[in-house]
Amino acid sequence: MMNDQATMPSHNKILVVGGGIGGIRAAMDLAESGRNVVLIDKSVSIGGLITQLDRTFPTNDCDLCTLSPRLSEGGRQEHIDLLTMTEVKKVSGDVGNFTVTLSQTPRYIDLEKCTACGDCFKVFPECVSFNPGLDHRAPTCMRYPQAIPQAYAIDMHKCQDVKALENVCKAGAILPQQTSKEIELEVGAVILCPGADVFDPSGLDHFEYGKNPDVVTSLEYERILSASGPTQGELVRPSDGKKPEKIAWIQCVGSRGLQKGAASYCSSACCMFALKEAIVTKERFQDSIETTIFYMDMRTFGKEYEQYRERAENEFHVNLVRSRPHSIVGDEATGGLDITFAPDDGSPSITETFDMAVLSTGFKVSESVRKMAGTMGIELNAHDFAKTDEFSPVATSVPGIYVCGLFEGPKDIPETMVQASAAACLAAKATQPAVHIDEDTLVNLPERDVSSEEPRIGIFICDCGLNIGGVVDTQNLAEFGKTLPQVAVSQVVGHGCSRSSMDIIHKTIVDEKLNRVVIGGCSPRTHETKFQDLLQRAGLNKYLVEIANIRDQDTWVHADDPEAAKQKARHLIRMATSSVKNAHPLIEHSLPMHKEILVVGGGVSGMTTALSLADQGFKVFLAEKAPQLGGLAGRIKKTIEGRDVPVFMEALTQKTLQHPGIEVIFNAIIVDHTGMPGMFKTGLQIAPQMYYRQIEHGVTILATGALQNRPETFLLGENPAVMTQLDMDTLLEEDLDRIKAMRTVAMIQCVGSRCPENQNCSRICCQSAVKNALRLLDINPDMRIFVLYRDMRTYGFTEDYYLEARKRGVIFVRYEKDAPPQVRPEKDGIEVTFVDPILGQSLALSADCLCLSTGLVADDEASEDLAMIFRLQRTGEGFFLEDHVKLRPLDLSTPGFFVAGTAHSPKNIKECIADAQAAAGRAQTLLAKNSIELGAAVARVDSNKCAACLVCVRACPFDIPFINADGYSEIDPAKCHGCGVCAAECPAKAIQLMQFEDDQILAKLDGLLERMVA
Amino acid sequence: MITAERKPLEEIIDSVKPFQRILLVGCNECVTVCAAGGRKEVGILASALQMNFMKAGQTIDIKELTLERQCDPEYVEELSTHMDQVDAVLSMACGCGVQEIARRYKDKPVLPAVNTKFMGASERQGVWAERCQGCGDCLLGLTGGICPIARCSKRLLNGPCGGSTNGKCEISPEVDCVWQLIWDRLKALGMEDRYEDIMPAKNWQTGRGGGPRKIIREDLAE
Amino acid sequence: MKQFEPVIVAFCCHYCAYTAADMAGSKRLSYPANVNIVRVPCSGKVDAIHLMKAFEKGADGVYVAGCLEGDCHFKNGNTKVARRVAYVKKLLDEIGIGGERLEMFYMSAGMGERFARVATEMTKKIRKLGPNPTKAMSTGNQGEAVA
Amino acid sequence: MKTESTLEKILASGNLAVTSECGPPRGAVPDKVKEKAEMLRGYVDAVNVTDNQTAMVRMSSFAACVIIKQMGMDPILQMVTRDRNRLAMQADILGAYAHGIDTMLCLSGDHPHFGDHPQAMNVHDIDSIQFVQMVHTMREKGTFQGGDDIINPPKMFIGAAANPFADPFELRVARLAKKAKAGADFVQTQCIYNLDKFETWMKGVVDRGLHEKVHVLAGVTPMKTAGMARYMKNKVPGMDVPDEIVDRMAGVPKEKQAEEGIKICVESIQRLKDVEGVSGFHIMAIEWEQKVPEIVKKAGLYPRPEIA
Amino acid sequence: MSFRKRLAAGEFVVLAEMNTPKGVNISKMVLDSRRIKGRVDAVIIPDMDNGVMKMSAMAGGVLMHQQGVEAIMHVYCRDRNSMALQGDLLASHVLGIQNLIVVHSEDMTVGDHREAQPVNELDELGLIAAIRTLQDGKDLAGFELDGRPDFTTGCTIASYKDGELELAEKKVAAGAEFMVTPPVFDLDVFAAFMEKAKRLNVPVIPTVFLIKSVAIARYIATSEPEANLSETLIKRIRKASDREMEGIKIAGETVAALRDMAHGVKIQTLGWEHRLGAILDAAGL
Repeated sequence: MMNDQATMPSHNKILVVGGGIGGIRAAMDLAESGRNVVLIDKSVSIGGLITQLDRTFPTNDCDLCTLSPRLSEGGRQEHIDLLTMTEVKKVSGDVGNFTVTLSQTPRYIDLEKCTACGDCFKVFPECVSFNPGLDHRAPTCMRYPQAIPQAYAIDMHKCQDVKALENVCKAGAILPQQTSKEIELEVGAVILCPGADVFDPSGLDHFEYGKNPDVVTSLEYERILSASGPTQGELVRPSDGKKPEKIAWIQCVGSRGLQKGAASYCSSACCMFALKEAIVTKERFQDSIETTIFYMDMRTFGKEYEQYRERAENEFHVNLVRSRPHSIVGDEATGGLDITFAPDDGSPSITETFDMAVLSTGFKVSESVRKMAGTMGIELNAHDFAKTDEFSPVATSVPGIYVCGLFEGPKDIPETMVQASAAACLAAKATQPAVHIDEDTLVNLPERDVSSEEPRIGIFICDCGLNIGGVVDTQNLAEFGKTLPQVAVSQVVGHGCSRSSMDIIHKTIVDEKLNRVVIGGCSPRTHETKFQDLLQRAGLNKYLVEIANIRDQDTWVHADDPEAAKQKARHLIRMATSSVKNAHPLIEHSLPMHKEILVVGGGVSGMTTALSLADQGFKVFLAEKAPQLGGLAGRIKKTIEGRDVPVFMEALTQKTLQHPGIEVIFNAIIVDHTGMPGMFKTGLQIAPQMYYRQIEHGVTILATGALQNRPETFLLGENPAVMTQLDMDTLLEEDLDRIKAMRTVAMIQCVGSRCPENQNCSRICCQSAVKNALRLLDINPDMRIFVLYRDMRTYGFTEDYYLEARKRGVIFVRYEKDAPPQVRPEKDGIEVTFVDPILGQSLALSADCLCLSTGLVADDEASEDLAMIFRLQRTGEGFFLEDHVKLRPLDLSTPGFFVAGTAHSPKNIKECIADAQAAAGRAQTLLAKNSIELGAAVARVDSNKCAACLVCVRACPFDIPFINADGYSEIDPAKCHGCGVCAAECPAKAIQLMQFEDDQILAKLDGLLERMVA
Repeated sequence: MITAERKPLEEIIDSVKPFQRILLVGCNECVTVCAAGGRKEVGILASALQMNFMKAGQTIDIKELTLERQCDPEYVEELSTHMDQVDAVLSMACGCGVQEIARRYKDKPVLPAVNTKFMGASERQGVWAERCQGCGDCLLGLTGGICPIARCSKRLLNGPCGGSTNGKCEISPEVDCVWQLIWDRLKALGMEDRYEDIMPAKNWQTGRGGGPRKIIREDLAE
Repeated sequence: MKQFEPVIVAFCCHYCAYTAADMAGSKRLSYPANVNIVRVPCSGKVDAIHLMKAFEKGADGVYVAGCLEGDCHFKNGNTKVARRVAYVKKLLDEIGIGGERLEMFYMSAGMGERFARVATEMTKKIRKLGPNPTKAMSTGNQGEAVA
Repeated sequence: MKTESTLEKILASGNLAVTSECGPPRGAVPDKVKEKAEMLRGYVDAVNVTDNQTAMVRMSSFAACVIIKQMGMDPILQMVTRDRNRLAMQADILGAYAHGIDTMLCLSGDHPHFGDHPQAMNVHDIDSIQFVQMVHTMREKGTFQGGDDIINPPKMFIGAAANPFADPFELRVARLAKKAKAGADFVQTQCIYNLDKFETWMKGVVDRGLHEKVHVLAGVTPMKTAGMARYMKNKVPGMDVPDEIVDRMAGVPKEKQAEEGIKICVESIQRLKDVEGVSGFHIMAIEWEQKVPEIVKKAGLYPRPEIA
Repeated sequence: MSFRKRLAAGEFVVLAEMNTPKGVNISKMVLDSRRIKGRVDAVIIPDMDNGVMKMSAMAGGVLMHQQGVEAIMHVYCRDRNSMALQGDLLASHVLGIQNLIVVHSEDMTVGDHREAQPVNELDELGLIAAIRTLQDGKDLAGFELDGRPDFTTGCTIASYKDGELELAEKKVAAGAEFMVTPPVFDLDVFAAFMEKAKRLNVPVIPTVFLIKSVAIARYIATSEPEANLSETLIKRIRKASDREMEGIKIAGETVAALRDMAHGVKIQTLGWEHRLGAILDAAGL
């Protein structure tokens, strides 16, 4: 069902539906690889669910900090056309040639003009659309402060006096006449990432949600924690504003079929979500707050998530109670919540009083998404999620339409990010890159050499539609600018970032032969690149501009004191002018890009990633250390859905071997590595003759896999009746007679996982056990199967198989970590003794076969060797360490390196394939470039001053500086991240951070404090 | 390397008070590495002095300069062009540098801005510790490469005194008992029996006991 | 006599405090205009010399604002600069400028309120401390410190 | 006999020796010395006279020894390497011996860091073992440390200190061996509270046969208060006071604590008497000399043997 | 002193392997050879080793000759018939190459020209005999030569396994004057071999192989148990903070140890010829 038949793409546009984190990722990946993207979202700004989160696990990062630069990136991508308040009405045509009809609801706001000043909201709060949160009103009606687009939206129906509303907007951005419009688009492919809704618990009587304000959903609780939320980050109880002392989380609300209307699947992310909320509660507010999580199975199956759970329990003392509370009843007398639950040891029900209860609500597909899928003719699965294939995880049933994120199945952020990049990779294949107009040569004037010129500074003051002009007299400010030394031009330019104003600035720079520019306007965070581009077009080096933030940091905050605002605006202009004098042209190093890719590892991930890239015309070197392809997946027979793995693998292998764009290098051992992203050189030794060969490549993808864990416990390797799940998988295909003869099979979970030797959860073993149990029953329906587990982690839709197994009589018995089952060899089998948690008694059973769920472990020796050669980071368990566990799960921290498959962490085949396609998608974004751009804000060492004291070597957070053969510190500009810590610590003042040189910073101080000198 | 530490500002301020024009000279060798007198420290001190005098409505003229090395006459010569414009030199080099400037510029007062401390090594970023006393007769070969002269509070050559507790010296729990270190090292090297030999009384003639020292390499000296 | 209006320099990390300042702007949270921001890529870029020079040039108060602990984009630039700030505070005490004129603050990008609060508190504090002593003699009296 | 030392004679006779100590006054008051020494008369075989103990300036040990000698008692001259270089030390030894002082204790001394002259130069020209060796060479070879012959060399009975409790513990026996090798005739140990650990050490000493080369006088100090016990436990380097001792002291009312301290001290002596290799006791009753007779009596060490 | 003379005098010879480029960029080869000029007695030039097409050894040998480095050229039977071999041998002599090693050639199927036609008209023994014949002034057809070539010719042995020595004995009988043996990872095993190899009565030159990574070591240990690469050695590299340097040190130590056991060494770096100097340093040469 892989729908990647070669079709000639005729359109180079791709439609991305949904502007959540996944949609943004897919759109950005596509845009960076040169595709034109139309990104639509039905709400007023993009960002989706994640913008409501306070911090994300397991790093507990502040999401706003990690996300906001990402969104502005999305906003300014040349190739991305962003349409908000827009939905898909119709899709027709085939892959490569879709016609899409979109409908856009009116915003009643001119995006070009709106400055997000908020005046409309101040006067007519009721007419401005807002995002419903826990409270009725967020402090600003933009969904979050860094909203893209930075504009409000009006709800015209609620507006009584349209004229007055229009008048309130100084920018004249309100368009009451706007109507819905239909847009027709021709696209080559569609990516669906509409996200999902969360379960609405108000229908559940026993939890009093909706009745009692102190019962909230986890997302609402998230808003309470958030600094940008209704309580501005204060933890207070909604009912009376008191600080809660005891908070309970109730898991699986709306998931695992527990309540009325609940879905049968597992929502996959809620356990970690609850743990995170509990930890943040303790960390941020008060350690004494009691936090209790009521759960069925603690499903922390992601990379290093198990350690997070351990920390929650042991360091933060979060109470984890294995139980399903049967009711929450508000206690009028105390104002508390009485939660009644039955402990899982069978003892009688307990009622405990809490101050707040958080319902961990699961995901579900919204009605509108289901409808949209219907119009597209996409097949849905039993749970209304887009149906995908295990071997083609992001392709829908309609060729050319791809899916990622929650609509594909409940999942966490990293998997969403992976699927987004995978979908981008596949969609890119269905389209051609946009005709690349080299803007540098077409639009830009040749860069002028200004090094010998005296500074001629041009100051341009933006009035920003009264945002600035309404508070300070911009004309007066411009006059002030003229009095500053070396200023040639100082003028007001209206709306600085509008096209017409940009043209004026452009012309003035050229006509007046300006060689430094100061913009008095809004924040450089959002507009610096825009003005840098302008300078470049006008023939000036882009680093000769300085922005004085007179809007966000002056007129917006000092509107109440115009005199002070005026003085400060002058300070800011003077600081910028003084600093820009010392700015010098910086060169962004650029080198030609090698478009070849080295893929290390020829398993399912390696082959898939190689094929994904080779299909797009890239040359791939696939280095495999074994004499054949296949890896670990080559040993698996069946997937949980019953798909035949060997058939799939054989086809994949043949395709890989026969692809003209792939050179498979067998018996390849990597021995050396040099270079930088875009021009790596890797040395291989090819066994058995040890022929040495060097490969030049632009990108490296590590798909080196993992090892099947075979710990020497439970008589594994000693007794023929003891085997791993992988052995059983083979046995099920190859020795039916032996299976048929078995009467009792025992399985033990978490063997060699979640233990001191390997703290990780191996993620795949619970589903493997369920898979094999069901297959055993298919062959031998009378077989007695016991699965001894600690937590059953059949996340997502695999929960259905767990349910089926239970229905079909598989007996699941939980054991405690410190009381593992005991085994003893018997004459024709094995005796397994375990403690029944309900009876509290030890039970013994005679099994014909003991199946150990041993999971996967990193190939420590091999990954360590590669990590040393490639200079990569690894986790404590020996897996490669990604750059950001959530947002950049496949990018390694060394640029140009990506990881796919089980080299990242244990995964099933479907996840590996998604990884592989995603890694290809990520690689593509680099490979689309023709040259390697190295930023200019890098540290530079003056070797004459350097004392080789090693301070920079020790201080650098990224280990970039080193003392070179000449005896002084050297900082590779390609690797420098530009933080400037080395420059600040250098005792010889031999290091300067370009763009933030000391003389620039001191000049700013001079500008500010000038009158002291005068 | 030679380590040093900036003198208390009060002392420096007192010493420069009589002068109007100061040449503040750093050194790009050891004192840079130990963050006592490199270009950066020169800048900070200049700024601090400036502010101190501005506070009283006075100004002081400070010229900042950092030499490659203050203990070599050729580098010190670089100061000559500035000498007629200054009243005094404030040196941030070790004592060697201060003396070298004093030797060359006989008519200018030279003031030290740092206290020269010891010959040491970087324990980690920002932490330097004494390692050598320059006794002129190295016995590290006998003590597992760890010097009891520089690092034992009592310069004991034959083992720890009775005050050694949990591997720390009796004078402070911040100070390692060097004999604990030596013993651990000897054990690691399988050289425990070394300890049993009595180390004879040290001949201090090769050290300061013999008066000011000089090294003359006949093949190099002119 | 007019109230003394100090000049305060705030070195703000691009990723967090500077964004928080923008956020204070977009939320229209008012704070005293005395605070002037110098943007740095990471608070760890702020050198002890920058801090000293700011006072030498006449700033009445200076503060560095970096990311919350553990949130630094460059791992630990914020904790590094905090140590530097502590060191310079001591130095300022020694020369009689007063270490309390220099502070270190932490905030995340989302904390517009905190930015405004810090700016307000710092301004209040410096107002109370009066002008930078290096200016006291040259300007004669407090009131005229601001043009 | 190697020397004329009374202590040597007592030890040679096989009797358990008893020594105690007397800290000279911080002033030029000879009566104070006499007063303290008088309390000990008849109860101990020799009296240690400390040398600028705890790095505080006091009347010199040499002078105080002369006073005690004149009283007809036997002083032990303590000398530390901290304050004198090898010239001064040898000179003082000659002087002391000339005044009939024939027993001495060679120490490195407390660091001036803790004393009343922390600015003082820390001499440490030689260390304590080299010191022992030097005195031994003076006696046996009749030469100065520099190699020249001595006219009428001093025949000092040489003592040293041993701390069985300091770290590294495994070096402690070896260190005693080294002192024995250097020529120490006897050692006085650090105050013993942790008897188990002391016995472990002593076993090591006996296993190497060191007790036959050097006499070990076990050091004991009666505690006055629970506070003192705690202080010694936590603040005094190289001191090992087990929790049960502290608890025992703290377990009795304040007014009975002194009595309890004496009791503990006596019990310790009783137990240590039976430890192989222990040749006697050194009772350090700091500023509490008046209690020494009581301890000696209760411990069954009285009367002291008469040695001709 | 030339390789031949050193060999004859029983002096320890240090040889380094120097590969020809796949292509015509000879700069690395020239540069690498200059780095070790004077530090080794001769360099060995493999000829399309492993079935990978590269610049021919003869050209490489001449190039080395031009750099003033004595060369030892590989000759083998896979790619050339007896005519071509004889012609090339005569040419080599004329161009200044004095030393040959007759090697076994890898199967065509392992190389990069899997479809090429293997020749194998002669075998190793035959080739050694042919060289002897040429030196005697005749070609293989029996015709007189106008001027005789002169070579010092060596042979190889495939492994340290039993049975290989018998084969080598035949090669020596056919005219081989020295013998190059496979990489040595275990000195004891090699010492035992040397004991047995005495009877051949020719100089034995073992190979010292530069281990570049743990993966290489692991590969050799698992796939070639007869190479006797021990777990201890792997651990030693794994524990090293600089694995590259550790590999070099190990190679250097092996070279040093072999000085007392063999008649010379061949240092094989396979692509890392720029590190030869470091190995020689580590060996104390």
